[in-house]
Amino acid sequence: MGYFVDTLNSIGATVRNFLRPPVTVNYPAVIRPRPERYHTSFALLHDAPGDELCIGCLACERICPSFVIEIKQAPKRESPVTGKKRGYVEAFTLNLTACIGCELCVQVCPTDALVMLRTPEKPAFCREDLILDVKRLYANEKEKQAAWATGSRLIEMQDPNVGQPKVEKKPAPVAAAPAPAVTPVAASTPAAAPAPVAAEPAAAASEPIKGAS
Amino acid sequence: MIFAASLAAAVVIVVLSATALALWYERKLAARMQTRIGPQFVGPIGLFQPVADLLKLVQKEEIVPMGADRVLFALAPPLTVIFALAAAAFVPLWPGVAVVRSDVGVLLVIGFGGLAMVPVWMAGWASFNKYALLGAMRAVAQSISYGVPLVLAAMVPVILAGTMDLDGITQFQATHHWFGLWPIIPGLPAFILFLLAMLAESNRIPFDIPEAESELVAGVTTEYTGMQFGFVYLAEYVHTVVGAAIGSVMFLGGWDGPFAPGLHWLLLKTLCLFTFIYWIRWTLVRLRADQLMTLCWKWLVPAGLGLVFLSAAWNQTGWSR
Amino acid sequence: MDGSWFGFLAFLLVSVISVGGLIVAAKVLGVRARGKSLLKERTYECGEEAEGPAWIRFHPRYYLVALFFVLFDVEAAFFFPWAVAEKTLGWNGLASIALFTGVLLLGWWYAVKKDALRWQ
Amino acid sequence: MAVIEEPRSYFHPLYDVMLSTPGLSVGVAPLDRLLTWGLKNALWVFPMATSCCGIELMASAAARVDLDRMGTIMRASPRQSDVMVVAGTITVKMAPRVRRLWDQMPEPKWCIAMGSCAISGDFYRNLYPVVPGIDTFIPVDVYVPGCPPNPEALMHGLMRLQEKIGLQREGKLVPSEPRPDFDAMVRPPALSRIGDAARAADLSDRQEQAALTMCPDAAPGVVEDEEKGFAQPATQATPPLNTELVELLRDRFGVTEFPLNAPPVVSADKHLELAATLQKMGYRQFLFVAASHRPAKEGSEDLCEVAYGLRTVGAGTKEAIWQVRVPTNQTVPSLVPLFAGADWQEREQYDLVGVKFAGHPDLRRIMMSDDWVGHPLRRDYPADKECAPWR
Repeated sequence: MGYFVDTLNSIGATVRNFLRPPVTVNYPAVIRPRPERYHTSFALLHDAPGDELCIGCLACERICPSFVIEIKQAPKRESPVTGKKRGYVEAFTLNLTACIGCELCVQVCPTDALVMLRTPEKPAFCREDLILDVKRLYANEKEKQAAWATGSRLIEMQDPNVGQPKVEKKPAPVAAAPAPAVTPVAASTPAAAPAPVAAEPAAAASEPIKGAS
Repeated sequence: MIFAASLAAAVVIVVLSATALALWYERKLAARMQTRIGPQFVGPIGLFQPVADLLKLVQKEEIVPMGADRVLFALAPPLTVIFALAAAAFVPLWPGVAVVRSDVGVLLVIGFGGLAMVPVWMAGWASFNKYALLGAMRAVAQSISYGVPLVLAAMVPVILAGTMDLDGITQFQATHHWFGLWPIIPGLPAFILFLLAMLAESNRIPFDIPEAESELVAGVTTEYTGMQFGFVYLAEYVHTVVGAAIGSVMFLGGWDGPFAPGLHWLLLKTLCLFTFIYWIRWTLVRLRADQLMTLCWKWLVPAGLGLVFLSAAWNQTGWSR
Repeated sequence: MDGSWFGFLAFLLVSVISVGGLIVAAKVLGVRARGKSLLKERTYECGEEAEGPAWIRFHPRYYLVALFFVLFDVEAAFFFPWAVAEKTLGWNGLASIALFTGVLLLGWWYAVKKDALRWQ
Repeated sequence: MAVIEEPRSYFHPLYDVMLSTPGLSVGVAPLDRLLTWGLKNALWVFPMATSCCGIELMASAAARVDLDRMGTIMRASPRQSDVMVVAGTITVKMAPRVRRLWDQMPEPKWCIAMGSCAISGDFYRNLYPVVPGIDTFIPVDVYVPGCPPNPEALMHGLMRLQEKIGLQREGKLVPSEPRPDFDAMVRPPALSRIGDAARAADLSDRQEQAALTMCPDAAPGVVEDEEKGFAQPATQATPPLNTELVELLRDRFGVTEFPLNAPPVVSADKHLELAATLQKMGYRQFLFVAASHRPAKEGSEDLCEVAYGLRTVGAGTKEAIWQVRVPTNQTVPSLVPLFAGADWQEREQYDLVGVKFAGHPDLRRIMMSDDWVGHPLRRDYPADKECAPWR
């Protein structure tokens, strides 16, 4: 008898599903909105005056758990924009075939040069097509949409003082402390966008707390 | 003679093309029940999907596994289609017209339905594959078990109409009442019993343990490639389409309908029954083998016997005249 | 009646032709592999080498099912002549077939009690 | 980006006949267009899912990204599939099975490598049991990058495959030219590179330093950061000594040393007797056997340490752990006659460390494939060895 009742119930369920509009997102025509931090491929960036941001410090190469980045440093030379002497890369090879998408390389980048992209990489016909060299990384900057995360944003995001819901009653001494003191990397690159953008994920994170209270 | 031959040809072609359409229809239906869209890119609203499938299946390489019985292996899939089709010859299309009008139509239809198990067994045996053999064994055990309630359910319209001629049964329904609706007590349960047994005969969900994917890969079809697999796939749908047609003839009055009795009513009823069958298919989960057998032998067989006696008693009351 | 069975022959012929046409199409349009692979023709067993012959022994429960089917289906076949003539036979015919079925159901009851109908 | 065509592994006999017949050769092109259309739009997938990418593969057939829209359904048997989607890490032991399933698929067939592990072995690619990319043993048509790629990416991969089938028909695929050398573009990863002379000379020193900083206990010299205050690792309470075992070992087995952080060493010839005694004393549950290898240094020979653990059953359970040290080429008496549970565990230790157990009924490899050479968890096993036993 229970089976019979369950049968009727499940038949009802399929009818209800039948009458509902399909949840399918019509993929190639419509692309499901990707989250801000959706990340797949990579790009190297230029700064506003047009100089390459990457200084060839090897931080990303060393932190990569999967050993996919390989950098060949160029000799130090003067920047055409600022005139100061700084490092450059001669070759930057990113082997996307073995990337695990952990975003650690973006996180350690001191100059916010390496970012991940929200536009996915095209599935390739051969393995070699998935190796991003300097040319492709700089081309990706122009062609594709970057993800939210940059090195400085990620570090600011981890700062407990940024983006907390303001508690007006008792201004705690911790909240009064200036944020940049704990984030030396962010402090050293003032070019990175500070508070308003960085507050975004933290605000998003605080949403469930609001809903719960 | 020429009329009979052309009618036969027309029925075969219509059934086969209806089956192709049914492939598309079923995929769309299933998709909508799972809040998906289903075939969409191939032709308008995915209508050419069966064509693409057919074209692909035709091109695939044929592989005969080592150690297989080559003759049986090659013969079984086409035979499944032919046997599944054969029952369609007895369906009355419009008043007084069927490809074959036989006085024992009901028996023949059930006989051809049962015969469809022979190539399945052949395929399972010839594949030289344990999954295929297990699948075939289960299919045959299940099919012959459910043969008994099927016969008993089919006997109810025979008793009520007093004839085994399918056209006679339809005419009786046209002049009196549809057996699926009236008399409600032996009629409606017998109709449900018939549908259940027919689902089980054609190995569809919820009675599809012969090709339970999680246990038996693809059942009897495990070793079949390309068009050989296509035949078995096709035969399943032909079986369901023809089964739905026979169900509508025996219980829903076949060609009978208001305004103008004829073929369109038969097609409409078949479509409704087909939809109902696939609705069930995409709703229910698979029964376990022991539940399946228990359901058949402990419940459906005595229920079928009871329905037979109830319908006989209904006849004797004289209310049907 | 003759024309009717001619129709059935035509029916079978057309279905054989259409199925045969598909077979021929598959033979003509089908591709062939360039090299012969021994692995390809091995029986599929989830990527493993098949162990032993595929024609294995089966549980006797299948045999039981076959026996029951023979019993009940033969009885059901006896029902049909009665079913057609039921209207004319009347209560008398009903009583006699009920006796017959009663004996059958007694056997069924015995089988249920003996647990023979359980799929072991 | 060159689109490279591998030599096709199948042919159309009909095309050959039509092309050689004068009047019919015109029909080849439209016929091919029709047949290719059929092939493109009914790609049935054989899911070769071994790990996390398999979840995304399943999701791609579900309602959100419904692969059925493009006519793709999953078939459980390779005989009815057109595309093998390899989703997940393929180990050396799995590779022959994948190869066999690939061979069992009928022509024409394609392969999609889904996710980093299938493409290149990902960060397991220099590990001994992992195949560095499935294209080392089966031809791959489309590589879908990601770890794992999401369902849309797989659908994109299938569309790229359709594109490739189309390109093949139009003859736009470049006939097999020498491929760019993958190895020249990417150097072999990992461990060997740390000792690379061209790299920063102090890299390994710095890594060591970093590791020490993380664990101040190990390096007494490291000054603690006062502000951040490295959390002191909680001092581990030493497990209560099993006095029963200590007495037994001291009195009957002549063991004198009972170090706090290592099990007592029992000589190999008395080891079986000890186990039997303990079993009679109520240690009826076999806990573990764990072996490790100590390469020869000056003053000591090549050793295998095999630790055994037993436990009493029920409330107030006690554990008895001891170890046996033997030179690598000698045998350790097996505990299988006493504890059936030791069977597979000893096989595992034999397989990975190479300890030989005397009296084991079935001492075969259990994890690595049967034709594997060497024991991968030995210290002298080359860790970054190129491994391709399937070749």
